[in-house]
Amino acid sequence: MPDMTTGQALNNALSLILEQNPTAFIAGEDIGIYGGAFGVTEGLLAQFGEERIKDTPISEDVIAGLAVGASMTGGKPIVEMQFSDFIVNAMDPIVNQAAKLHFMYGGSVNVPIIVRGASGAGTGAAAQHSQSLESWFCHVPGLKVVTPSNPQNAYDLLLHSFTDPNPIIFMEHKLIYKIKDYVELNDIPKESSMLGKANIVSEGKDITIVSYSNMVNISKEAIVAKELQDYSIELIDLQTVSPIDYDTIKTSLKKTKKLLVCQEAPSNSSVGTTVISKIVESELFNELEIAPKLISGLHSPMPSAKHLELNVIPQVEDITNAVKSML
Amino acid sequence: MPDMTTGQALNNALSLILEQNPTAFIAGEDIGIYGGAFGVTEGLLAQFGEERIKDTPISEDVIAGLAVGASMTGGKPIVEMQFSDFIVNAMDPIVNQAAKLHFMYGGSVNVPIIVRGASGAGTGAAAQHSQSLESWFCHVPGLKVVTPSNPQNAYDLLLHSFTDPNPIIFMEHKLIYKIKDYVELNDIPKESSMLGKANIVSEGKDITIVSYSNMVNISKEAIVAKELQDYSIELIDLQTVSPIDYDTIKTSLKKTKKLLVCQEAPSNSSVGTTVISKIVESELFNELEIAPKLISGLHSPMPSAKHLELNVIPQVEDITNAVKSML
Amino acid sequence: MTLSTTTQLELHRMMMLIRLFEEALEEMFSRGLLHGTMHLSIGQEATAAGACLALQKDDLITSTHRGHGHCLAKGAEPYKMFAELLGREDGYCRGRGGSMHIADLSNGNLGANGIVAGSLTISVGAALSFQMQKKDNIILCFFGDGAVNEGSFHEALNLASLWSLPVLFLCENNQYGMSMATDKAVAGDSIASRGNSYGIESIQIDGNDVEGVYENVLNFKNKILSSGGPKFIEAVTYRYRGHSKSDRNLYRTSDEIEYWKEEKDPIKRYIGKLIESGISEDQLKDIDTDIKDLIRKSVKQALDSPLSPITNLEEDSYA
Amino acid sequence: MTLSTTTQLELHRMMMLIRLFEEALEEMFSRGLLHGTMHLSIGQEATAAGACLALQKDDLITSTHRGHGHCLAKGAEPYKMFAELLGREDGYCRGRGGSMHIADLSNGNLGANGIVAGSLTISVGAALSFQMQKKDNIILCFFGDGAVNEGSFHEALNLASLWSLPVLFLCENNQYGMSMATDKAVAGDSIASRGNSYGIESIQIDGNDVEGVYENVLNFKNKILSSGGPKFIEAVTYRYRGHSKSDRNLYRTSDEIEYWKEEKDPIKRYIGKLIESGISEDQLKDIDTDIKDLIRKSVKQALDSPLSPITNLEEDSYA
Ligand SMILES: Cc1ncc(C[n+]2csc(CCOP(=O)(O)OP(=O)(O)O)c2C)c(N)n1
Ligand SMILES: Cc1ncc(C[n+]2csc(CCOP(=O)(O)OP(=O)(O)O)c2C)c(N)n1
Ligand SMILES: [Mg+2]
Ligand SMILES: [Mg+2]
Repeated sequence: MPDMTTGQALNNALSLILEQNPTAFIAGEDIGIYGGAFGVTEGLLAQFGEERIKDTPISEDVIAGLAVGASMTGGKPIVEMQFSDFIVNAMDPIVNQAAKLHFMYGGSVNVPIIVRGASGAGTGAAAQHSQSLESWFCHVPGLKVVTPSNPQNAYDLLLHSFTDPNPIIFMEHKLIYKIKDYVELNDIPKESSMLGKANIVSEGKDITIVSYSNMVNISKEAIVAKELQDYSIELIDLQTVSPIDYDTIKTSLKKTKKLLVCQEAPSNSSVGTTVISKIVESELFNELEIAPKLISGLHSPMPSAKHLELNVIPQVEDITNAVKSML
Repeated sequence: MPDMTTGQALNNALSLILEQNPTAFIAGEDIGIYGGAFGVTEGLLAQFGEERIKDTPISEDVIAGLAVGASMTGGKPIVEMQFSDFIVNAMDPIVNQAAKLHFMYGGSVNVPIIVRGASGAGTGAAAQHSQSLESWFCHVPGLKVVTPSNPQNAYDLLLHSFTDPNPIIFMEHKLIYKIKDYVELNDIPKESSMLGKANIVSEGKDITIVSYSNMVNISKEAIVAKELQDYSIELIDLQTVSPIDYDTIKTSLKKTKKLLVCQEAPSNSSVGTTVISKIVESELFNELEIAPKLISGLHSPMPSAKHLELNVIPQVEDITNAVKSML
Repeated sequence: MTLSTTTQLELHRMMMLIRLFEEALEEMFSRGLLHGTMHLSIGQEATAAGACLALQKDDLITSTHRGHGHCLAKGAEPYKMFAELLGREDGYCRGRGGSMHIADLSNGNLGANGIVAGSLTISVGAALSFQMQKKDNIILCFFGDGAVNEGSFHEALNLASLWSLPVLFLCENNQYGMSMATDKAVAGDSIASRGNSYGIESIQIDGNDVEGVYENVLNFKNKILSSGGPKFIEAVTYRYRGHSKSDRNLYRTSDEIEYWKEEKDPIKRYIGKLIESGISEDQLKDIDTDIKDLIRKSVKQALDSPLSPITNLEEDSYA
Repeated sequence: MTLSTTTQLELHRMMMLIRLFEEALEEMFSRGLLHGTMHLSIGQEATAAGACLALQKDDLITSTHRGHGHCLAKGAEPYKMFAELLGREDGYCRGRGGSMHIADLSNGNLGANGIVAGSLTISVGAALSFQMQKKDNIILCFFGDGAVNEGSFHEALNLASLWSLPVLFLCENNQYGMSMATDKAVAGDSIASRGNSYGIESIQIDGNDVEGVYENVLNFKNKILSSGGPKFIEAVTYRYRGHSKSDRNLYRTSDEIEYWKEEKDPIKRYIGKLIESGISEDQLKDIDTDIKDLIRKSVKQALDSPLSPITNLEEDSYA
């Protein structure tokens, strides 16, 4: 198997799911002949037909709502929000329905849906097409939130999400689609054991960087660059931001005693503040040698111009500088 | 002026706004003859007529969207989400439009709207009518988020929100509506100086409790009770949760060295984790004597049964116990 | 269509059961036994009873905040419903749902929903399952006149029509959405004509005529199963009680309420018809007695049953 | 209606300006000068030009992701638009909006919107302002055929009709929403008939006939001002280019595209008509030259102008 992009890896995962699960189907805007705005569903229409690759009108509310209804009645829907920004139009079915029905109906139903969407900035798509909204969904009990960062974990996390009995928000950062790497085409797992498990991208003992989604790649760039060459940095990719794998973070911090969190989303009410808060609320408070730090996107809508966009999103040098200031 | 409930205080503020601002109007479901599901707009229809007290169909998207359009063209809309849970149906106009247009259009427009809604649990209304969603809006650049806790600050904060040139999410906890107290019926201010300013509810030197919305009242109950009588507790009511008044918090912490945060919303990606994270990221990290603590609602939808609902929402004794454990 | 006596008595029995169930709830509420509010469908029983009795057990329904009638008519046990409203372990949702959110999967009730129009898109998804699984079933989606102005109504009807899904949309037009009169809230000709505008065959019927409701639902159900595609019914009815427990009824006259109670009550009308067609008053009285007995026993059993235990609610939030 | 030569030439000039403006953008894009994607309206110029020239300066419009034409036709300067797309200080939104989000308040353009159907409810609010302020103006709301399936379309039309708001809904039906053919996405008879279902007078017109668009918009505008209430136009047109820069056009045939280019091009057709009615080719050539000149100069000026300075963007987020 040659190297493949994250887009192709997701495509392979979807194909495997559809092949092995007759009740699985995909619905969304332009996912058929167009292959999805980012090409993730390319070729699936030809392979599986209109019965299972369902192009919808531009109607995000019913796209998510039909997933809820289908999942309650034996279907296994995977639906796409073309840009995850449009998920604002589907908040009722996701937040008031999917997230709550299992609990609200006393455990008598499950809502195993996956809502995929392209998130993040960096393509000049500006304020309404560049958001990283995963933090919202972490605030909602009943949802799990998954944020792949590369071809392999995108592939695996999608399969694990499919196996999970809960509603999953699956956020694919636009800039990871084109990342190319070797992908082991694993089978569909029996259990969704990967959800809630962080991945240690690189081991180190001087400082722990906790990150997720594309910011993992930016962090990696920073730590392999010459400027940080002399430091021993542990980089943790959360992979799922709800639930969060605190065990892995804590084990790391017991060693490094220093915490830096990096995310693209703005900081208020976010994953990053959650990680820092939970850590300092814990026994780790006494082990941290210096104040933890959060690098995040600015508290600003995304501008369209490239030089302004770069100013809002954390860059390699922001991470470099932060690490240096902490060591 | 006799004592009045928070509902009446808000009603007085609305009345004053409508009286003094011919372009101000109110729109929402059942706000006319019904007087609003919680009575906040009672009598306004009779006083100001259908032109300005606009009953709408059950259409939250256009309720918020019309506010955006009206505010861009000289109107001063105040719209009501009957329960703030229904704001999920208005996320596009609020998040993708109201919050972003000023920035996205290069400063050429303002969107001075107020979106009011009844939030929180405690009335047995269950999962879809009991949420505290303010944290979401704190995550969105361009919005301000206001959370009154009593008749006087509800009155004043509404007037200040009206004066502010930005879109405001104004969350009224259901349990504060009936709280009765003396209210000074101040004039409409020239500037929205109260937004972003916390209020020190009670001064103390042993521990700082940061809270907002109805949880301020629960905290107050805890600290005046016999069990905590011997401690000197500083209670801070944030009043606005975006932006947050860190100056007041820090000044307090320099004195108390101990931070307890109390909120009704679940903890992940919330106001509470933001406060703790920002504090420990700052120079205060070295001044805190013990780990900060967040008391929050459970990460669970709200159940309908009373004994289960009480289990999800923080209670007086949770605060009492936390304070004791920290002192 | 002439209905068998068994069916007729079943329709009557179900309307009575709904009425007496809700009257019992009212009484419990006034005694302070219930936490939270509730929405009573007293006066609207014919729609729920007529519609659900035209369905098979494995046909599905979705329901609304005003859903006690739908739930009972689809086969739920009063005991488990009372238990639910009282927060008991035996409640349909173990005390987590309450009045507004009862689901009864065992009888094909996918659940009441506290969100106006919240169940429309869900019903579309369930209908898609039936279509994909090639099942000979339909889903009947209940919603109120207030729901037709929500965006999700529009998206749901459009998609159901495009994809020819086996869903029967049933609008209970009780003429008010809370305080809002339907004709101040719905632009265009009528709610049924709005259904038509999506290319969906739609009719307006008397929602207080239980046999009419039954027959029209049966007819549309058969059409859906034979030729595919959704159908739409606007059933005109009326609610006697306030919207919820905090309603002061300022938006309508007591004359109007009285008129509907006196002239149009679905149960009263049907009793008249049954007696005309030869059913004896004694037969009806027996039914009455049975139901009153069932209600009394169910209430007592529910009150005597244990509260739902406080489990780890965070764990309960996930499957 | 017979239009004056001045108006006719203005309509022609505006279509040419839009076409050449977007062709220049294409060229700049291929030279790598532009960050991000864009949506070109080449082939649809008649709708924008005809509609906006029927408005007064203080009438408003809201626009879409495919909004360059609307913006120009409402009076924007090409220079400031180029500057916007290039992230320059002089851009209409100081480089913060880009192609999809240009607002030009000075000429009554409340803004393009990246959210499909995002501007419909906004236009309702603006119309409410006109109504409350008793102004003799309308707002014209542009949106695509894809937008009519969004929930916000439904809520906006319903409310505009109920409240008799002075808004003219103008659907540019270019027959595709991205890859989705309109008739696979819109249930019911037609988009215009959907307008009718809200009690809104609605017509379907040839969106590539610039005079027809002009006259119908003018007519509806006058009706709105004289008798109140919204109106609805479905203008049938066609886009030649892909949806955005990443479109491979797999969902339609090149024959179809060629047919529209050859037989139905709004500019070509109008030139034919103008020449028939006695306007000389020289006159048209002069206009051409003027526009080309304007475009060339504007591009150069924009490229030479300074980038938008990096200010404190967090502060810029608030008024
Ligand atoms: C999305 C949403 N908006 C508003 C409400 C508040 N609400 C509950 S029921 C109701 C009226 C519903 O009217 P209708 O659909 O006619 O049903 P009815 O109550 O008459 O049975 C309203 C406004 C809600 N529950 N959900
Ligand atoms: C709410 C929302 N959903 C989806 C999109 C992605 N998108 C942008 S344009 C478009 C097609 C719009 O079609 P139409 O309204 O017909 O306008 P056209 O592009 O044909 O001018 C889509 C799906 C979006 N921008 N907003
Ligand atoms: Mg109703
Ligand atoms: Mg189109």
